[in-house]
Amino acid sequence: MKLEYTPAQQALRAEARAWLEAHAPTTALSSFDLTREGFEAHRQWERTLDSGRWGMVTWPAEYGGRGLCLIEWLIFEEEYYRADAPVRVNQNGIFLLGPTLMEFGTPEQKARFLPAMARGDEIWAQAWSEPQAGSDLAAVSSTVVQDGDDYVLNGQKIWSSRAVFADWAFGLFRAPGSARHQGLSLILFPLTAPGVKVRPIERMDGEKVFAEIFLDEVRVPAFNRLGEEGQGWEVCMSTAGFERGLMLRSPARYQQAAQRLVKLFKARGCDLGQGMRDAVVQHWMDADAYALSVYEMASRLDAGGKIGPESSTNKIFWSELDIGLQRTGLEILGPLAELAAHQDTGLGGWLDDYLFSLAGPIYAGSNEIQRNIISERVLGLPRR
Amino acid sequence: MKLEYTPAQQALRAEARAWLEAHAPTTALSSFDLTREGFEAHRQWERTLDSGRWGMVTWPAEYGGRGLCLIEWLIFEEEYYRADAPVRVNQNGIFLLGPTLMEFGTPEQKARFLPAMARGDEIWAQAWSEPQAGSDLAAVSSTVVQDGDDYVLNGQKIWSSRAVFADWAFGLFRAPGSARHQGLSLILFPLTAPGVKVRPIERMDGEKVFAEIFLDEVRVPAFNRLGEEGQGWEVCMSTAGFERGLMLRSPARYQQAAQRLVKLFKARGCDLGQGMRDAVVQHWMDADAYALSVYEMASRLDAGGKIGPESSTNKIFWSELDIGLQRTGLEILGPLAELAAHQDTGLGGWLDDYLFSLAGPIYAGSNEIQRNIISERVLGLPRR
Amino acid sequence: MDFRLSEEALMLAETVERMMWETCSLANLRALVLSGEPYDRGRWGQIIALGLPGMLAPVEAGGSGLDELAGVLVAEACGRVALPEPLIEHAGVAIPLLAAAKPDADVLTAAVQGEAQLAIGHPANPFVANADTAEAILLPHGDEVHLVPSSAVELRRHESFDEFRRLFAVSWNPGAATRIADASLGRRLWAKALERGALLAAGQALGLAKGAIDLAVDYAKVREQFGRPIGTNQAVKHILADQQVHLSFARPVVLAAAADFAAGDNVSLARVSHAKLAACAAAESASRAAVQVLGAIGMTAEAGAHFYVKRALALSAAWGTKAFHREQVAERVFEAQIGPANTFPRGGAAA
Amino acid sequence: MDFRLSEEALMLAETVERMMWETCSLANLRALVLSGEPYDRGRWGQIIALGLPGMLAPVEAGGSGLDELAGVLVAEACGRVALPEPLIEHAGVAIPLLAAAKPDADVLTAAVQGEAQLAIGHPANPFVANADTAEAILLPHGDEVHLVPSSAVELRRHESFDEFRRLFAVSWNPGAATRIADASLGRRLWAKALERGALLAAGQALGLAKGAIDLAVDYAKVREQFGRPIGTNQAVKHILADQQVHLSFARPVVLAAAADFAAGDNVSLARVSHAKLAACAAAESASRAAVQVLGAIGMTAEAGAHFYVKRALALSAAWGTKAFHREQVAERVFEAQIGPANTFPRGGAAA
Repeated sequence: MKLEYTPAQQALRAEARAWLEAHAPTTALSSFDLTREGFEAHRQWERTLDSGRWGMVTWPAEYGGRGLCLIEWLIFEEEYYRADAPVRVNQNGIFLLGPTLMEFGTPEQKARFLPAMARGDEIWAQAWSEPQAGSDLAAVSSTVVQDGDDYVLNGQKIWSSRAVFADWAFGLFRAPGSARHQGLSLILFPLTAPGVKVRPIERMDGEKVFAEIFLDEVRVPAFNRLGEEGQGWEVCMSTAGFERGLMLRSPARYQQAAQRLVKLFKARGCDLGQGMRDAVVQHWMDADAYALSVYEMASRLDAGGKIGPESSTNKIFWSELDIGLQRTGLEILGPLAELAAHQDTGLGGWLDDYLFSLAGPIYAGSNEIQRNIISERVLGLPRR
Repeated sequence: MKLEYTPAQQALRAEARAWLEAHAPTTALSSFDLTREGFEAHRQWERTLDSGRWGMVTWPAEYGGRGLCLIEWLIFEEEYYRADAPVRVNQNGIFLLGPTLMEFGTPEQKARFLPAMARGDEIWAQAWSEPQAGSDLAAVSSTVVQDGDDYVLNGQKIWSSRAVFADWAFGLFRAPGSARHQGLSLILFPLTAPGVKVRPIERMDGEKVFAEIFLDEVRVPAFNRLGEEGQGWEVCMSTAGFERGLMLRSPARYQQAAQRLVKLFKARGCDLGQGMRDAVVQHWMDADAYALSVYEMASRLDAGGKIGPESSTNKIFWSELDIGLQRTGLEILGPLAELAAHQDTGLGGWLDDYLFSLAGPIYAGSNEIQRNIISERVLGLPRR
Repeated sequence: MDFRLSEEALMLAETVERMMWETCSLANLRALVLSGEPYDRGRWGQIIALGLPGMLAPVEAGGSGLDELAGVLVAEACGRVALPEPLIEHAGVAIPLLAAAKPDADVLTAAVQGEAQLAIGHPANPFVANADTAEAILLPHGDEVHLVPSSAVELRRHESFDEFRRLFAVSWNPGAATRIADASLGRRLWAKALERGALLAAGQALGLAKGAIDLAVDYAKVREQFGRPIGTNQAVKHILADQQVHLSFARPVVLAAAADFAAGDNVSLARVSHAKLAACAAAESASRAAVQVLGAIGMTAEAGAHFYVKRALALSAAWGTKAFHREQVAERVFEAQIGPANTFPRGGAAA
Repeated sequence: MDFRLSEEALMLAETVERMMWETCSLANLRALVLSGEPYDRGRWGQIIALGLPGMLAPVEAGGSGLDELAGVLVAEACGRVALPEPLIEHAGVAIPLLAAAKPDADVLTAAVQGEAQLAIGHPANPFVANADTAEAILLPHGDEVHLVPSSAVELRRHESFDEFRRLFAVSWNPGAATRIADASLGRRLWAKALERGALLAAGQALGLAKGAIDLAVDYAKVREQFGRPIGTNQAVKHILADQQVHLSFARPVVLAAAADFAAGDNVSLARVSHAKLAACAAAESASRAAVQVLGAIGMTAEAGAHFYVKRALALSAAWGTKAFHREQVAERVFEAQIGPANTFPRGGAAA
């Protein structure tokens, strides 16, 4: 064990810090889930990141990345959150589709999709879920049928993050008549294709975080199938493991939130009841524990280890940490907590983050599913 | 709603208070689960209670009781705990077998068993569980076979409270070959009968709270069957509902514990961390909420209502309240918490009560079972 | 000693509940959001028809003269459907305050009849809820109470995430003409209003918890995953069973606090605070459980869970923060008689 | 930056674990309780054979000179089987203190070789554990450190409910002959000993949590109720999954605290405290979960769960209470640099 950064790692941190200080927006961009303008402002930021080669830092250099290992990625993320830089509209590309393309894509597919993704020219929505398939993803029923050199897609997707304003989407489609995990293929399709209709779903606070996608005889070239025909489940599981596990929630996010919470408490903590200080300290500890645990996991993976079912513990821990931390922020705000916009207070953001946190135990496999996974695959308890 | 006591209720309280002040032991009796001496000292206290007609206050006068309604019982219990009077060694009789006898017993059975129970001449153990039947009581396999005017019992019981020193026991026995809820009978048997062997089971702190009972060709008269042959499940369920619900844990117990906790905190709360005061207040509130809820339930039952599956919420609430409260007591004691005997400190009792509390979520149907009951029978969720 | 609700109380609760169910479905709530209207005039008409605006007002003022227990039951029915109209603050807090301060105020009669709405700017709350539809607002100046016509105030909207809580900062000029209670009386009236606000928030919170549980149970019965209703999963069952436990041990506290409200001593104050803490905790927990059981759909504006999430969160900090109420309980616990014989210390059981 | 354990560390852990599994089964623990002996001489011999008593002692004193990370791994292996012998206090706390205060003490060599046991009466702990089998005891007089032979003390037993923690109040007469560190040095040594005691208690607690989880999992796989293993119930599964989550997010903290122990600044102190809090919470929760999963049998002296319940409870209050350690973390949180770039603030990342 060696808990010091190498000189190269320190140099990376310094470089990232300097670049972010020079380039990160000084005022918050408006939400990419609320308006086209907000979305495009975030696309612009993706382009700026790309111009500094800070967009896809874990990708290989040939696709616009820096080939950073996970420890280095953590360092970059720490600096990114320290700089209060914008949330990544490109997230589905960076963490979900990008790595999947690199693992399962043909050279032609990689050349076609990865650079455009890195540049922010094509921003991706995910299209996993369906009305009858939530935590039970194998129940998807949207279909794919080959017709000459094309695929024809039909069906309905739901809970597609970014789909309202994004350019492309990727999703699982089924050969008609196939059952459960068989006959699935992962298909990429433009959200502008004829036959695609996108209906925004408003989150409880009005942000269009999700959308439904209706597909009616949508025609894409066979080129757009990622992985083998019928191999969609395996491809998708590799992506989902990635999503659940290490990558989606970087510890810096919670460390920054814990820091904000400490500041808020210092500013307003005069008569908050005696337990509040303990709660603030506990959240800070949990954020720290999450960071240490991710460093440990990153060290293992960088050395060639595989991410296994223990990633489910991550999902549970960060999602509960997030809710608790945001809730304590609201608690400190007291009767100001319910304000949707903090016109004068300078105390904004807690409510948004709280609402966002409520989705944590639900998406990417509900925490109930994660607990099943831990008990069966980590602890070895019998399935039934 | 009328939250004042009637003059009669106030008079009852005054009478109980005066009697208890005159008669309750001023020093704690030694445990009835540890030595024969402790057990007999508690039997003696039962006799004293009976002499004042305070032993079986909810029983009809003809069996040595006062026919108190539940509200009056609550008042008596408040005074009993206020007086710090001994834990009742007769508990299985008062709350489990007594009421069952009154509901299902023949006049002859009542005459034979109830007065001796009230006088403390016969102290009862319960003998429900078996090694292969814990929360799944219908899995009992001990047998009962009629032989002329006798029943012959065989099998093994476990987790029998009081069985180490008690005189009699009651338990479920099965007609050979019968399945699950059928063919069960509730049989009363003397623990001194030939063929009965009692093996104490030590609790983790050495107290012999439970025992195993081995029955080898134990012969009892058919008179000892309570309820109809094969009706044992129904009889037993009526008893178990009673056990789970209102009666077994009187709110006064927790109110007294909360009061002790407040005293302990006042005495030692100087540098206990800021959240401890909040925790103490929360436990007090929970004890108060439990009391109010039981008063509400008692009012309904006194007016002819029936206790239903909502009694499962009681079980969960008091068992979790108890653990939390005792644990906070230990927390306040800090490094003194682990002392089994508080020779000099005068702070004893918390550890015993904590260990006792750990059994709360387990016995009389584990809290997991109670949650099933609430979700299925109160909320109407589908069984499977 | 009888903890049961009277026949009249049960009948009142049933009547109000039925009206609420008929007029305030999820579809009604959604339609109101889309309409941009501040409240539903049809439903307000029904509320008037039942005489609810005047429920706690003295009979002399044309009210029904009901007690806080009745108020809590009505509040519970309102919470159960996440009622958008400000009935509870109007009828439960503002009218009793006005009736105590200035029983001959013109607007009191109109308010009791539901023709005019009253808003209240209590010092414990940073904003005045629903001031825009009020005919007059009760406002503090130091400890004084002022009754200010809406024509004499300037309102600045602060957006609550609860679309049905329209919050305003109020600018106005205090003067002798608007003063209806001096500082000495006002201090007592504001304190009483805070307690009443807290108690009725607790009543609403009970309803919110129940409404959220019902929503989740109904969904869990029909939504299928892995080929069977999700409600067959023990994990889902136990989440909801726990909510039922919270609710079961909050409701008697709220009822007892209401029944004992008039006493106004530290025992009664502590119980109101306990009621607020327990009921709001139950509502917040149940509404979050509903989101979790509904899954992604629970996060949307289309499903109803968010109405419960938002109102539960808003009420838990309104009318006194958790810290304030915990301290009010602590004062009883550390300063007054406690222990087994003190559940109802004024009921003849003083230890 | 590499969070992985070295080959040597892993090998050490494996060796000690294997020895513990072979010599310290549940049956061994029960037999020891029945024997009335203070410890198992055979197992102590094996512990000596592995050189564990001297693991943290300097090489000059005949020790292995291992670091705190090694100490934590050994402590974890001890916790996993709820080891009765006082190896961790002896080798992990007392010997380093003695070696720092009086490296030429005769008893040091014997202690390093395991021939003599040392006990320590740290001011943070009200009693001296296992003083009856010690050859000498390290005791405080004000801030001074004294090394007192067991022949010069009088012991009074205070019964712990953990049958393997034999606690004593010690009467003795301080004098120049027994003093091995003056107040100024002593203050630092006692502080360091407290941190070391806390860190190694955290290490043991990790093992306790793991041991308790294993016990419950093994039982849940075979115990049948309603015709199938209880481990097929989601309720049981999720209780145990939660324990695994607690453990997973305590262990890296303990390892990081050990690796950074030498720094001794407020960052390192806060992490030791965090490690103690998180690991003891995981141990207490897991041991209680084991009782719940085992059901009534979990409450008995026959099943092993109680060894974990007792040790977890005892360790969580020993070597600094929760309040003390929370405050030590709070000092860092409120006084020092925090935020995303400060996970390892001495690692070149100062913000």
